[in-house]
Amino acid sequence: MNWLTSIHWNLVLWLGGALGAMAWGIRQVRRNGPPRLRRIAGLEAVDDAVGRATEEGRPVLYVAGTQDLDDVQTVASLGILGSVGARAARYGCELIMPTDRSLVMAAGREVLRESYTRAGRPDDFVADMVSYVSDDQFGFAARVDGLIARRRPGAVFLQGAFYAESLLLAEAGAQAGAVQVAGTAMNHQLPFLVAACDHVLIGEEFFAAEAYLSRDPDRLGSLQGQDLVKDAVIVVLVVGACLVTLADITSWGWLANARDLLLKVVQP
Amino acid sequence: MRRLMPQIITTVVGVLLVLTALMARPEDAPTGGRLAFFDFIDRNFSVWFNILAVFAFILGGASLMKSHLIKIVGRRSDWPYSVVTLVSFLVVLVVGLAKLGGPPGLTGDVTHPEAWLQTVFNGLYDPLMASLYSLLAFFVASAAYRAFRMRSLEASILLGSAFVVLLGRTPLGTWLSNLLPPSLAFLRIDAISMWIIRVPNVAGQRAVLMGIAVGVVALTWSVLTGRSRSRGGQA
Amino acid sequence: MSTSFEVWLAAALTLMVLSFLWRDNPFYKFAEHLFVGVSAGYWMVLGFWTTLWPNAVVKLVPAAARVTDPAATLPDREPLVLIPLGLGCLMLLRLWPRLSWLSRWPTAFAVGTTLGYNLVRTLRSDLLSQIHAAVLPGLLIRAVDGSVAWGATVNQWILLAGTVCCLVYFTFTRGDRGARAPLARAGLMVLMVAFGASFAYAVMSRITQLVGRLHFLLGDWLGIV
Amino acid sequence: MTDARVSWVERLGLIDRRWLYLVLLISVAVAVVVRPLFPDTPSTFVQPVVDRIERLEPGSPVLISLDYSPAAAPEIEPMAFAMVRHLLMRGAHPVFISLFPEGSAMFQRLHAEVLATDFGDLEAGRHWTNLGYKAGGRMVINALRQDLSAMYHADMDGRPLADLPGLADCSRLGDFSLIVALTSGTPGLKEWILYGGDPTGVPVVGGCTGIGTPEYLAYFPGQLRGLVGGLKGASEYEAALASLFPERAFPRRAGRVMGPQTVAHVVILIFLVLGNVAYLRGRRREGGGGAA
Repeated sequence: MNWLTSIHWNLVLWLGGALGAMAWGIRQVRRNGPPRLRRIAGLEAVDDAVGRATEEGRPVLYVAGTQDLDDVQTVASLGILGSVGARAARYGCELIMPTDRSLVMAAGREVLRESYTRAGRPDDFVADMVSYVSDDQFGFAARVDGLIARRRPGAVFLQGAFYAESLLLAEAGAQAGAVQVAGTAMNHQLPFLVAACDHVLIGEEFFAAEAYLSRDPDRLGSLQGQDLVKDAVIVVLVVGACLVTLADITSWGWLANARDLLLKVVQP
Repeated sequence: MRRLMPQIITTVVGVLLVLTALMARPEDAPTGGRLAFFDFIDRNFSVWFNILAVFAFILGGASLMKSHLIKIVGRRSDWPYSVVTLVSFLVVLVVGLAKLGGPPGLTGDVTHPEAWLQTVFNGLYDPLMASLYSLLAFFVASAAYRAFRMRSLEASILLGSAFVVLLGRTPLGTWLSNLLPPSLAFLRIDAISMWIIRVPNVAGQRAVLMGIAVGVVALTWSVLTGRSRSRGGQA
Repeated sequence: MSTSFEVWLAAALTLMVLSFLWRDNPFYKFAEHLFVGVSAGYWMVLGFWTTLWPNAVVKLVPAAARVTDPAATLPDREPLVLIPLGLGCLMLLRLWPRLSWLSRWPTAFAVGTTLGYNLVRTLRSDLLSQIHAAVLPGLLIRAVDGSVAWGATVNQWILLAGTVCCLVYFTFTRGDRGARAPLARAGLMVLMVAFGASFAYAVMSRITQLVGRLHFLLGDWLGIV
Repeated sequence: MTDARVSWVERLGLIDRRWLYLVLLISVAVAVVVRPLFPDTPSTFVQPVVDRIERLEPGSPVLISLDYSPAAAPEIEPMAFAMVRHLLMRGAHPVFISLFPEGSAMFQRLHAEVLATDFGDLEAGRHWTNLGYKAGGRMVINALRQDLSAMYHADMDGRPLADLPGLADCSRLGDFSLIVALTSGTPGLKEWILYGGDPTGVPVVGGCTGIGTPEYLAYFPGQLRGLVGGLKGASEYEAALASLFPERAFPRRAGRVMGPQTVAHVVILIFLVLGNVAYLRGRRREGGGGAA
């Protein structure tokens, strides 16, 4: 049958392997509880930053990116907002959250109401903590900059999808002397944020942070499965490079065969 | 029904296309028999998607009108600017859909050099977009001065690498490097900047790409199996 | 100095946008809102005439081809385009809250198509190809005289080691003790060097855009250059 | 004495950002007016593009995707113009399409400055073809891979594909000799690699903004055969073209911009250094350089 020969077998192998690894990870977490997680410095900084702002009697400012709710990064950011809000509530620290989309404003209020309730301080929650500023990109940034200059927050969180406005926001925070914790998966903005902020959740760390905080077993399990795939990639890279090199400088036939087999497995 | 049907559509379409990509070899001569079905899917789904993409533009325009109309009617703050958005949107729409200017009637290309839409492009769209982006050069300059700090080892490495590449990719870097004696040629700033781009940069970018690829597999699986909305394990 | 209306209009708008550098002001806001309206209209018009008309309307009603080109040969009718057209109409229902649930169907189709095409392509091009590109002979021989090119060889291994370290940095569920910690740390440093390069290239792009605008103002408009 | 200097440094740190804007603006404007021209040579990533186009057989169809918007035009247009000039000088047949709505307008500029000016004797449809913009991004590439006529029925002047002599042997993506993706974002070069080059085996070369360059280099040289990155890349390409065809004396747009570009780089580097000097001094004074 010609259709059997026309299957990309190595792709099937990788795809099946990856899916299997994730299924295994999820089962593992459901059975044995969460895995040992690597500490993410940017995530641990959340606590310190809120604590420092409280000590100095300055507010905490949170920006959940500048995209709407249909962006995964905004959704991930709201997860992080929940834990920042819970800490602010526990310490009795004021939290300000300007938004540039009305939907994000509504969602932000819901998240904070829940965190304040869970922290046992439902009365401290005021809907006005979350405000709608403006839809336009630089207009939003300019007005948030004004807010930062006036209120001088002790901690600034820039978590979510940012475009060019990230620079304006981070600069204002740096000028105000705030501890800045950023997190984004926007590759183009990451370098600027790393240079201008104290801590940054880089790309995948940003998404993993949500799994860390939500403790959702499926998320953590999927994370564990993905790590297994990455380990496999590392092994293939190291073994592969050694194999290719050895096959090149020796004349052993079996080495050359092994190399050819490996290259076939990773043939794109 | 409201929840199930979209999930079924996503899953069926997604799984069929994954199978198609795994099985069909479209670069070979057109296949017959069992593979004809996959060829059909491969060919048509992307064309259909492209038609849907235009509806997304239409929807975007309509939601834009809706949200700005609400602002105008409710006399929200800055509502006069919403009038600007609304009017400019409608004017461009009429100019473009009626193909005003250029070849007679509805014939010819809408971007014909004499069509009014091209004037809209040259006089409005192009300068506005280019100017909005040129603001960023200023923002970078001021952030370079006031925010980009060597506050940690990581930030210092980043700024150091940026410094070398920024200098090395200009004639100034080449000129400075030419001052070095030949025995110190490995210190040439243009050579170092090239090395940064070719070695550590590629290593980093490659790892990021691989990581994202693994993430895509996880995301696709969770969406296609309908787990993406589940909380706490049970769908 | 230019005598073209288009150029004067463009120059005025450029100055309005640049006035933001002084502070947020009505001129800037006017320009930004104008841009939102113009770009939405522009994209919609082009989408209509370049994609919707030839690929949907003409395929459904072949005679429509004559509207844009009186001499066109009429193509065959393809009733199957009713499927995407129907889905497209459902998409527009999002504007009516009571029926907006139906707009999930076309979204579901779009999500399924994107993910379905994306999965295998990404696996191939971003995972397998990248592995393939990374697994290269670790001893490079010069073609000319058969000697070992030590510089290129060392770079090859640094590249591989850097990639591995970054991958270790991006694993989360293995704890942070043992041999992984220093590797992850090294990976973070490699990432920082890479980000430095991205940073520099992004700055370059921004500056080119600024130079382009100044070129327009000083050259096309004022005629100084 | 020390105190006076510290306060001077401190004052530097508090300077209003508008002064910084002004410094940048004036220095770049002066350089734009003076316009120095620097010599340039193709780098490791640009040379393969030049070589590949040099090796093309006359008449080879080359797909050129104009996926950029006015914001990126200052970077992409110089390289686009140089590459199209090179292709036409070598007798290749460029076929223009676009995945960006603005692509059609970008083609008009390319037509005005290159096709109509330098190659007025060449004929649309025979020596080059413009197919125009289609919505759908990567799915357009996917459709073209199957069949050009799935998305395009005629060129932008309304001639049916079958009547175009230049496209006689070209019915799908795999029939092209080369894909040239000129990119300022998504969809763009990455999509052309993933959906165009990888599945069909047609070599892909690219031109992109500075921002995209570091990321796309991960695909070089396997999946991406050459990359003209940012203004510097464009300037290198123009220099290569000038040495290949000295008799034509094509304009060097990017080369001319490298002067103002260099000035701006230096201004930003100075800002970076000054800002950090002020920061490090302030920190040393605060707590002996301890953790901050």
